[in-house]
Amino acid sequence: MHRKNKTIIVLGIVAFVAFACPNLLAQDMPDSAAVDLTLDSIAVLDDVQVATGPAPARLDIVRDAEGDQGSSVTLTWHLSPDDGSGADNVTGYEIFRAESPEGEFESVGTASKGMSQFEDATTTDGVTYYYYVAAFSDAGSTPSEISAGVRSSPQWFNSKDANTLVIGLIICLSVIYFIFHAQKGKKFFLRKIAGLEAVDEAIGRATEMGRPILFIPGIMDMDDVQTVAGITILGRIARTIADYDTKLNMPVSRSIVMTTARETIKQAYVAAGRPDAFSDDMVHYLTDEQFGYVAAVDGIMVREKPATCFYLGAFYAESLIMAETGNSIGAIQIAGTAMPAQLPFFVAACDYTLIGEELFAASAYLSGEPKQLGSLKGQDVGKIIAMVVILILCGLFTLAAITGSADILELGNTLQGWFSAS
Amino acid sequence: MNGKQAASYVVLAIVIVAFAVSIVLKGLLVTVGAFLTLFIFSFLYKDNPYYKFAEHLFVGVSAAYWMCMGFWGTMVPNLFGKLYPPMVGPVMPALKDNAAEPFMLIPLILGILLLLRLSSSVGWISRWALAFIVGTTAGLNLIRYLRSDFIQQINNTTFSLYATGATGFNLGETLSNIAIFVSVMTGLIYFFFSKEHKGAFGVGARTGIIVLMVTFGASFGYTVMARISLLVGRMQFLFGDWLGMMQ
Amino acid sequence: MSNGTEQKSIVERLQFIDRRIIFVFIGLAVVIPLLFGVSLEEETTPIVQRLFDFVDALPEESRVLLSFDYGPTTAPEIQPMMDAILRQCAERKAKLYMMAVWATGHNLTGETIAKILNPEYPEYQYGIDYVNLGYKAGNQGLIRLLYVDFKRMYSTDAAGTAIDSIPMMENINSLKNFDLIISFGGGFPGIKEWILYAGDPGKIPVGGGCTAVSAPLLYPYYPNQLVGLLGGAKGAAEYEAALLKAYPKFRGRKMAGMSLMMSQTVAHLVIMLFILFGNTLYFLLRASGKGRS
Amino acid sequence: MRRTVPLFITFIVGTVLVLAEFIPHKPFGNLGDDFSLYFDIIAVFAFLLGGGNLIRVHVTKIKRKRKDWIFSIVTLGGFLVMLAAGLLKIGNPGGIQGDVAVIGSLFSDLYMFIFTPLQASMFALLAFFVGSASYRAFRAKNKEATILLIAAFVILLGRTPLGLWVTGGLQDTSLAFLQIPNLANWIMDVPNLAGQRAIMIGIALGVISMSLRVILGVERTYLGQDND
Repeated sequence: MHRKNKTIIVLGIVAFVAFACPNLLAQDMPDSAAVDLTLDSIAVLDDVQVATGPAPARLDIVRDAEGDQGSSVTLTWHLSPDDGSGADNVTGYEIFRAESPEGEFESVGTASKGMSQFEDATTTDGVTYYYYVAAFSDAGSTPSEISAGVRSSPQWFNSKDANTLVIGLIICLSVIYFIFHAQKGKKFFLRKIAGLEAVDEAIGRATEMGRPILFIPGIMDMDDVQTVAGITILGRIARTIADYDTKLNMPVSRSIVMTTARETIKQAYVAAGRPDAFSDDMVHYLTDEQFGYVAAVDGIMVREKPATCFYLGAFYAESLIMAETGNSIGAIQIAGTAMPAQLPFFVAACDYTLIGEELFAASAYLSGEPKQLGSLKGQDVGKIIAMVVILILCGLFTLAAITGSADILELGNTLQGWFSAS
Repeated sequence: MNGKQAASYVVLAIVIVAFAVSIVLKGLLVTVGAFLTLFIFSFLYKDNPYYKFAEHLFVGVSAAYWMCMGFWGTMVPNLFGKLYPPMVGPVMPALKDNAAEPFMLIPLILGILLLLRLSSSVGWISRWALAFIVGTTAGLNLIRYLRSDFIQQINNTTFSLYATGATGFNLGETLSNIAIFVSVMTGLIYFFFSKEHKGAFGVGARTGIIVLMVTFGASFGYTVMARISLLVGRMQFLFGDWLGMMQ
Repeated sequence: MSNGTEQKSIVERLQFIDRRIIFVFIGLAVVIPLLFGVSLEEETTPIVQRLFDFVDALPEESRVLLSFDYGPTTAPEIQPMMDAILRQCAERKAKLYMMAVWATGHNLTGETIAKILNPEYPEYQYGIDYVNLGYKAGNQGLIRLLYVDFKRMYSTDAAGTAIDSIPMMENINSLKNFDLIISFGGGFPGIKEWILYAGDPGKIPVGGGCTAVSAPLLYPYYPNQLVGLLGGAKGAAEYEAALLKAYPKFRGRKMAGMSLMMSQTVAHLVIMLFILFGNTLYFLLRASGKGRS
Repeated sequence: MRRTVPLFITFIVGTVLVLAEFIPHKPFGNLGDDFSLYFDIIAVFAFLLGGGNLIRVHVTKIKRKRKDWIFSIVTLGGFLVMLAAGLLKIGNPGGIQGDVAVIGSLFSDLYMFIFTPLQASMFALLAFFVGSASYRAFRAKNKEATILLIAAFVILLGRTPLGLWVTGGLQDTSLAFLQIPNLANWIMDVPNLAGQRAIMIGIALGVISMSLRVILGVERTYLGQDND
C-alpha cells in the first residue's frame, strides 16, 4: 500500500516535470513556417499621405497564423498616434491586401479603434500577399507602409497545444498503465460508493414488490459522454434485472439512445441466458422535447408506480421534476450525473447520488473486471497531478507576493503559462 | 363509484363551458394556452384526465416538432444540399449552386446502417453506426474536457494565497484564497478512489464532503429563485394576458 | 406516510405535511405581489457591473454578437437581461448581430426586435446597424465552424437574403471579428460552449446572461474566461439598476427584472418559513425521542 | 464481424479524432466538426426509428383498447398534424421555400399556442417542486445535511431584503463581512466556486478515463455482452 502511493506521487512529479520540459524546448524553436517581418524589410510608401486623415498606424508583424489549418495570415500593428491620444479621431483600421506590392489592393476587413491585431482568414495557401493597414477617421484614411510578402500555409502540428498533448499523454498513459497492471492480477484497494452498493438491493426490492424498474439515461444524445456512461451502467444493471426477472421500463428522449439501449439490454438478457424475456418494448421513444419527455415520464411514474428509479446520465432542469415525483410515489431512487447544477436536486430528493466523476467510475465498479478497475487508479494519478501543480504554483505565487521577488513571480508566471489551455 | 363519475362529468361540463366563454371573450389562442397551462398545473393536485390529455398532446406535437426541425434544418441543407445541391434547388434555392461534398455519403450510409436495426437478420450491422457514434463522442470529449475542465480549471486555481490591496496586506482576501485552495484540494481528495479515507487522508476527504455539501446547498438556494421566476412568467400569462387582472 | 393504527401526535403528522399545502402557499406568494404590481431595486454586484462597464466602454460601431440561446420556458428570466443589454448596446451605437444556437431562440429574436429595437431605436437600420441571422443547428460544432469560417454556416440571414448583400456582414469572416459576444441562455449549448469554442481559442470577450440555476457553474469561468455574468432575475434586476444609474432617461419605465424580483422575494420568504417550520418540528420530535436520525 | 468490426471502428474514429485536435493540417483540422455534423445527420435518420416506434406503440394501444387508449389518439393526432404542418410547410407565407418556423405558418402557430404554453407550464412546475423538496430535504438530520441546510439558508436569505435587514447593524463596522448578503456572495465566490472546480476536475478525469476505455475497447457494454 505504502510503496504504491509513493509510486503514484513520483509518477505525478515526473509528469509535472515532463510536461514542463518540452515546453521549455518549444520556447526556443520558432515556428519554421512563420515568416517574421521586422520593420527593416518594410517598404515605405510616402506618396499617399492624406493631409486630413489621422496619423498612420505602423505595421509590426505580418506572418502566417501559427498552428492553424492554413488560409490565414496574422497582422499586428502599432496604433496610430491619433488613436486614443493626439487628435484622437481614429474611428478604426482597414486592412488591405494585394498579390504584388504594386498590385491592386483590396480591403479584407476592418478592426475597431484601439485594436492592433487582425487575422485575415481568407488567404489562399501558397500565394504571396502584401498588406497595408489604413487608419481612418471621418476626415479620411491614412495607409501604413506596405509589408513584405507573406504566404499562409497549414501546419502539421499545432505547436500552441503541445502542453495539452503532453498532459493528455501522461494521464492517458497512466490510465493505460494501470489497466495493464490490473490485468496482470494486481489487486487494488477501491473505496466504496454508497449508490453502487445499493443497486442490487434496489433491484431486489422491485422484484419483491412485483413492480417495474424505471431507467432514465438523461435527456442528451449519444454524443454526450454522460449518456454513454449511463448506457454502460445500464448494461451491468440489465444483467441483474434479467437474473431477477424484473420488469424494466426505459422511456428515452433520443432515437439513437433507444437503438443503443435496446442493443445493450438485449445482450444483457442473452448473457443471462434469458433471451426470450427481452422485448424491444422495454425501451421506447417518447419525444426529443425536454419537457414533453418529462411530462410523459411523470405520467408513467404515477400510473405504473415503479419501485426503483435510476437516473443516470446528463440531466437539466427536469431532474427535480422527476426526482420529486419519484419521491412522492415512494420509489427508491439512485441518481448520477456530471451536471453540477443538477447534483444538488438529486442529492436532496434521491436516496443515493453518484457525484460527477463517480458516474463515470460506476460501470467500472459494477463490472468488477480488474482492467476496468485499474483505469480508476489511473484517474487518481490525474488528481495527484492536479494537486501537485496547484500546490507548487500557489506556493510560488505566495512566496513571490510575500518576498516581492520578481524572479519567483516570473518563474510562477512561466509555469502557469505552460499549464494553460490556449 | 357513481357519485365519483357524476362529479367528473360535472367538472368536464364546467371546463367546456369555461372554455367556450373564454373563447368568446378572449379569443381562441389565449384560451388554448391558458387551459393547457391549467391542465398541466392540475398534476400538482393529482394525476387526472386533463393532465393526461395535455401530456399526450405534448408528446405528439413535440416529437413531430423536432422531427420537422431536424428534417428542414439538418437533413435537407446539410445532407442532400451537400451531397447533391441541385436536388434541394426547389426548396432551398440559395444552396443549389454549392459544390457537392461526396464525403457526406458517410453519414448517409451510417444512417441507413442504423435503420437496418429494424431487420432481424442484419440488425447487428446497426452496431457499426453505433460504434462510429460512440467513437466520435469519446474522441472529441477526451481532449475537450482535458483542455477546458482539467487544465484550465487547474490554471484558474493557481494564485497567491497572500493577498495585498491598495492599503497593503488584505486579511479577508488572503483568508478567502486559503479557503479556495483548501477546498479544491480536499474536494479532489474526496474523489480519490484507490485510497482508503482514513487518517490524515480521511480528514481531507471529510473536509471535501463538507465543501461539496456547501456547494450543493449554495446551488440549491441559488436555484430556488430561478425556478420561481418561471412560475411568475406563467402567472403573468394567466392573470395578465388571460384574465386581465394585472396592470 | 399512511395513517397507521397507532395514534400520532399533531407534530408528528405535520412532519409529513401534504405537499399540496406547500404548493398552495407558493402559488399565492407568487400571484399576490404580481396583482399589486410592486417592484424592487437591486444593488449591482461586481460580476454584473463588469459586463455593464465593458459594454459601456465599447467604442461606437463596435460589433456585438447577441446569441439567443434560450426558449420560451426561460424567457421570463432571460428576456429582461436581453432587453437591458440591447438597450445599452443601442445607446452605445453598437452594430448588433443576432443569432441563435437554440431553435427556440429564433422566434424570440424576432419578438425582441419588434418589441424593443424597432420602436425605441427607429434609427437602427436592418443590414446596416443590426442583422438577424437566425438559427442554425449544430450546437457546439456550429460555434466552432463560425470561429473558423462564419459565412460557411451563415450563407443567408434569417429571411434568406444572401449574406454578401448585407453591408454590415462584409468584414465578418470569423467570430474573431467581433468585439464582444454575449450569449443569453442557461442550457446546452450556451455560454459554456461559447467560452470553450470561441472565447478561449480566439481570446474573444464573452459575456453571459443565464438562468439562476446555471450561474453557479459558470462562476468558475469568471473573470478570466468570462467578462461578466448575469444570473437569473436578480442579475437582470441588477443590470437594470446599473442601466438606470448610467442612463437616467430609462427611469420611470417598467423594468421587467425588477418587478420579477418582488414575487421571488415573497416566495423565498415563504420557502424559508417552511424550512424553519420543518426543522422546528424535527427538533421537537427529536426532543420527545420519536424522531429518526 | 459483429463485434470486431465495431470495436475497430470505435478505436480508429476515437484515435483519429484525438490526434486531429493537434493537427491543424487538412484533412484532420476539420475532422471534429465534420464528424459532429455527421452525427447530427445520423440523428435525423434515427428520428425515423423514434417516430416509427412512437406510432407503433400508440397504434397498438388503440387497437388493443389498452388502458388510456383514448389518449393515444391525442398523441397520434398531435403528432401527425404537426408533422404534416412542418414537412409540407402548410400555410407558410414563403411557400415550400420559406423558413419552416416562420411566423404565420401553421407550424409556427401550433408551436406558439400549443407547444409553448405546455413547455412553459411544465417548466413552471419546478417552482412548486423546489418548494416541497426544500421543505423535506433541508432538515438538520446529520452533519452533512446541516451544512447543506445552512449554506442554502444563507444564500436564500442573502437574496432577499430580509438578509440585509437582519444584519443591517453591521454596516460600517469591522464585522460588515458577516452581513448576510456579503456572506451569501462569499459562499458563492469561495466555497461554491472551489467545490464546483473540484467536481469539474474530477469529471474531466472521469471523462478522459471513460473515453479511453471506450476507444481501447476495454469498455464495450454499449455494444452488448461478449456472446456472439
